Amino acid sequence: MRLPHYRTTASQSTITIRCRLFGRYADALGVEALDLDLAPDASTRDAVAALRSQLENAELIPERPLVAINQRHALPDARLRDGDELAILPPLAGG
Amino acid sequence: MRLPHYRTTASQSTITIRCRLFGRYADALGVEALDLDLAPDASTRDAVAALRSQLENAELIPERPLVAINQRHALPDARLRDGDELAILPPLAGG
Amino acid sequence: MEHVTSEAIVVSDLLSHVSAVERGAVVLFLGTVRRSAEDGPVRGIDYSAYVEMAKGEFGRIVQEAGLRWPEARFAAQHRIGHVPVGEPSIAVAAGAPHRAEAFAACRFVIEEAKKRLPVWKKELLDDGRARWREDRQRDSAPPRSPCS
Amino acid sequence: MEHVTSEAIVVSDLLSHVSAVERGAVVLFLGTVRRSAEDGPVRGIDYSAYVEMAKGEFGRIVQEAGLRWPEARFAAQHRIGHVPVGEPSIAVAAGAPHRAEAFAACRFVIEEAKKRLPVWKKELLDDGRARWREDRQRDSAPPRSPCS
Repeated sequence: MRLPHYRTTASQSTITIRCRLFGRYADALGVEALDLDLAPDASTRDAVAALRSQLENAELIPERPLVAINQRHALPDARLRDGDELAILPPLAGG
Repeated sequence: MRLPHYRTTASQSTITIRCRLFGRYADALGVEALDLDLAPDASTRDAVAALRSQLENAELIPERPLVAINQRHALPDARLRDGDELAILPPLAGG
Repeated sequence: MEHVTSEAIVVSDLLSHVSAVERGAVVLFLGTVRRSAEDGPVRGIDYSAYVEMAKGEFGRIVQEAGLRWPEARFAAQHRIGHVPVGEPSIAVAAGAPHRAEAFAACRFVIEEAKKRLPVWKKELLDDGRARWREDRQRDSAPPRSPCS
Repeated sequence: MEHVTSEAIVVSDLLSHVSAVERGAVVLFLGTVRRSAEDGPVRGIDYSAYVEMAKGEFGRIVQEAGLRWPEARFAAQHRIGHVPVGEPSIAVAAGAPHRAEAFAACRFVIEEAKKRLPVWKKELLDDGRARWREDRQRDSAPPRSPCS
């Protein structure tokens, strides 16, 4: 699968994370996965801000959505590392 | 089925109840049902006393066993009426 | 469905009895004949009952549960006669719109059944011996219905 | 047994997975797709999931339950894809030596699953429309494991 790839910094020193969208977010934005280049000290909050500024319909994603990093629930200000998988989760509705 | 029948009073004015035994009581006493003649104002306690004095091995039955009258749990001093079915219940162990 | 049966309990019958599209939660309890260090070499239990009363009492328990949880539906069975180790001797299913009620209603029925059903068990051991097993108090106070 | 499946849930598989002669109590919870006045004309739900994470998270929940109730055994499945009204979308079974633990352990697993599994539902209505259904808060605080 070829993923959309967005750069948010011009610097050489960036990290790349994989961003995944689910449920109504994936539906509305028309994308399920994309790579994001971020500053090395970026948090999930920065990643969300980048998504919100770059993707159409991304205002559907709240500023502090539920997130998971590398398939574990994470805090909204968690620090990201190069290669992380960041999932933006709509409100959970399992069961 | 012919039931053993025990008279405890000589008076004409008696009530007859049917007494049923279960579980270890029926096992030890070798009887599952019998009729008892009792005074008209008899309580379950009187019926139990009669059983204990008249049947072999009946000391296994406590003085105040768990009882049911007409298939409902009853208090140990409940008043009996002619025709009642009095069940003497070992400690319950269902489930 | 009979509350007291001498046949094997069929779980799927209980589940379908309490299931319906408007009840999104089903809780099932199964009590099975146990064999463990604590219990000794039990190969089965012979359950005996005051059958007419056990049926009536189980019916009253379910009725009381229906008053407490009016949207719930229940299925409840006690098996009597010989029940081999590992097989269910009692089953209670409760279906309700939401899970909190389904759990509470199922728990209510099994707790009341344990306290109130006139049922007795004789354990059958590996060596062929049998023994009456009583786990409850020998008290003469009758088990009280919580609603009466 | 996979924690996330796209096939129909087979209740008997869950029950046999948690049953054993030393565990005398089994509690099963089934969450089924509901149709009621409150829910509207729902004919089914399309469940989607972050599958890899949902499997891992359900596994962690069961593991945490195993630390709390070391003698218990668990089976837990969430079905994804289309689930017609009346069929189970989630099932949790807990087998334990005694019923108090079996009830508590089963309840723990379903409550945690509801809070923590990355699963979403799109209701399919009689008229052919579909709508996302969210019943939980839109909060950004991550669901916390009670053990971490």
